[in-house]
Amino acid sequence: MSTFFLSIALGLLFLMLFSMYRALFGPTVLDRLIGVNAIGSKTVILLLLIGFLYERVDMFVDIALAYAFLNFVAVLAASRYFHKRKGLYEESFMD
Amino acid sequence: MKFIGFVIVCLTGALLLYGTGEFPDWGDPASPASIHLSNHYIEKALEETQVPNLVTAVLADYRGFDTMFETAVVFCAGLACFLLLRDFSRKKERFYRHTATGVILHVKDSKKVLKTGKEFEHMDKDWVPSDLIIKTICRILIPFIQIYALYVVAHGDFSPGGGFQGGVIFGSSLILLAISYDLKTLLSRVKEKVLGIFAALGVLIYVGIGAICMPMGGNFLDYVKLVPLVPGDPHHIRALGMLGVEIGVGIAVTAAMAVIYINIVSEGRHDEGL
Amino acid sequence: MDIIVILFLVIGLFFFLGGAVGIIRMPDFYTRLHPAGKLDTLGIFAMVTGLSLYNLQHFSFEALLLSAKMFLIVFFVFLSSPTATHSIVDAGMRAGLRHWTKKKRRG
Amino acid sequence: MTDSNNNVAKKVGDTRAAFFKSFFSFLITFVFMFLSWIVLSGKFDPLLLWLGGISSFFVAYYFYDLLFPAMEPGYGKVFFRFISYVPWLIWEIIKANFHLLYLAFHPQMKDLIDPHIITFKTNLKSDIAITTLANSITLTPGTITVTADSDGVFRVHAIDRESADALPGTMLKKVAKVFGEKI
Repeated sequence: MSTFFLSIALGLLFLMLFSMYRALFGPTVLDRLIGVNAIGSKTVILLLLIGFLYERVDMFVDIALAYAFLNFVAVLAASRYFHKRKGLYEESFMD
Repeated sequence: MKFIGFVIVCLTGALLLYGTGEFPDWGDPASPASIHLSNHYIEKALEETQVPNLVTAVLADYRGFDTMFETAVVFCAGLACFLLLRDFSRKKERFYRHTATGVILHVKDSKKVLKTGKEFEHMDKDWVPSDLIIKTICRILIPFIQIYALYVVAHGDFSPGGGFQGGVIFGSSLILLAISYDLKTLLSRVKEKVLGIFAALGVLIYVGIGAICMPMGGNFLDYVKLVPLVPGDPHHIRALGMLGVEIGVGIAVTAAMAVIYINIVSEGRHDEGL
Repeated sequence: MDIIVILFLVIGLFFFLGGAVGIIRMPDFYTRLHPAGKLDTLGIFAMVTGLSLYNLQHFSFEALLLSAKMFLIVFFVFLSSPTATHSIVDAGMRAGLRHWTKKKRRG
Repeated sequence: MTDSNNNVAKKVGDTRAAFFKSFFSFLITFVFMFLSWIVLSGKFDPLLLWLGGISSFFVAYYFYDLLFPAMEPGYGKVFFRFISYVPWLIWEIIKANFHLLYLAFHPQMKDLIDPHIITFKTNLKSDIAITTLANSITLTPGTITVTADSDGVFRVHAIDRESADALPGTMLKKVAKVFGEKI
């Protein structure tokens, strides 16, 4: 079973690359924010899987929960920042 | 002046980099730390301290001084932010908002002051009303985040948490309150003065627990000497001492986080903030 | 039991894959949020369900509490994820980003 | 810190009824906090239980008006109706997710989607009902709430016609029923 968990974790890591593309090359700032948020939600699961691999789930659940909190606060703070400061710019869409 | 600062920073960095050359390689099995210290910690920590989490045992007991000064550093960071950024000067132009109608008044004369309260309230130039959904959801979530933060502080010896982590989460719950409503709501709940007092109080708890050990006949932070003061099983005295220390760290970190956030986000003016 | 767990995990991974592909392929910022916010939420739900079932295999009271703790993550994500999505959309709207429409592409 | 509590008490009129109202919301917050402490902790050590009690008291004392700002009589009923609403919502989410998956993997995806913004007005009054509806709309794939203000006006970004047609419809009826409001 642990091999299976490992392969699922590797799959998640692979999927993070997709979001990483958005986070790095996203045309607008908010696209980057989406990418970061998506990476965060995958990391929560990744932490749980690592916990099962090391057989210390009780510890890793705490870390995952804290990570979810901090991810939420970070996204909210970043978008609130753009509510106030008009630091966004309009760009042509990628068709 | 800027140039001199740049040179000093570069020189210090170069000195530190030069110093790292003398360190043993990372994970070197022949280094003194791996031969004597680690083995002792790993083998003896549980029976000596009765704490299941090795990291906490090392952090709050064997290396208690280190953690104490880390807490002091966090406190100093909060203090520095306050001293550098806090702006007590009166603003030349002020904006007021009529609560019932939403009409905005722009007062240019710095001497005229409107009474704020039920009818008028202070506001920023770039005021953004707080969003209903974010407000409601954060209102529901904040108590749960806080109980989780306190849980992390209290379970420092079982779970990966501890004072620093719990303090950061509690501080972020206060920050969430400031984000979802506005900074004034946070400041009306938690006064700036209270935050300052709490930041100092946290460090005081840590140092105080260390200092009480000395009149009891031990060294600084020698938890074993606290046995006559604390009821309960004397074997767990080290765990209890660590718990007290963790609570102190948690209080200091929470208050320092909030102070840093408040001062940075409003540039020291304590207005609407982010 | 293992089969159910594997099924849940694979379904969750599939949702995550859909979200990742959607983030890459969708034409503009608003449409990208659709797969990012929702498919990830359901992916977390499916995966945590699977993992907590796996955790319950050696049944005891502590394992039950641990699974409940895992579901706290789901509870939190179900509250927070739509809020985060909404707040990002709101930021985009206030910044005046126009949304992609079919007409615009034709003209 | 205590100032805010005093302010709240003064605002309501400082009568006995207001005191009981805030006391009840304090008590309920305390119970909720203690339950979540037990779930989080999972240990029944007396010391840890005492710490949990103290922590719950602390949170409930200073932040009791966050979780339940106004204590109304029908909260218990609302809670149970809300619990019965959740499985329906999850089922809707799962159904709609497959639609979104189909869209994401479809080769000619840009011909299928047709993003547009719809506006509709509801008669929901309370903040929590509006928030529930808005978050349910956002959780259901294909639609994202853009703004929802306290008058009950919703602006929703929908990814295609099919998901837009379903709104407000059944979901509004269910939410209104949960919180006992008229549609």
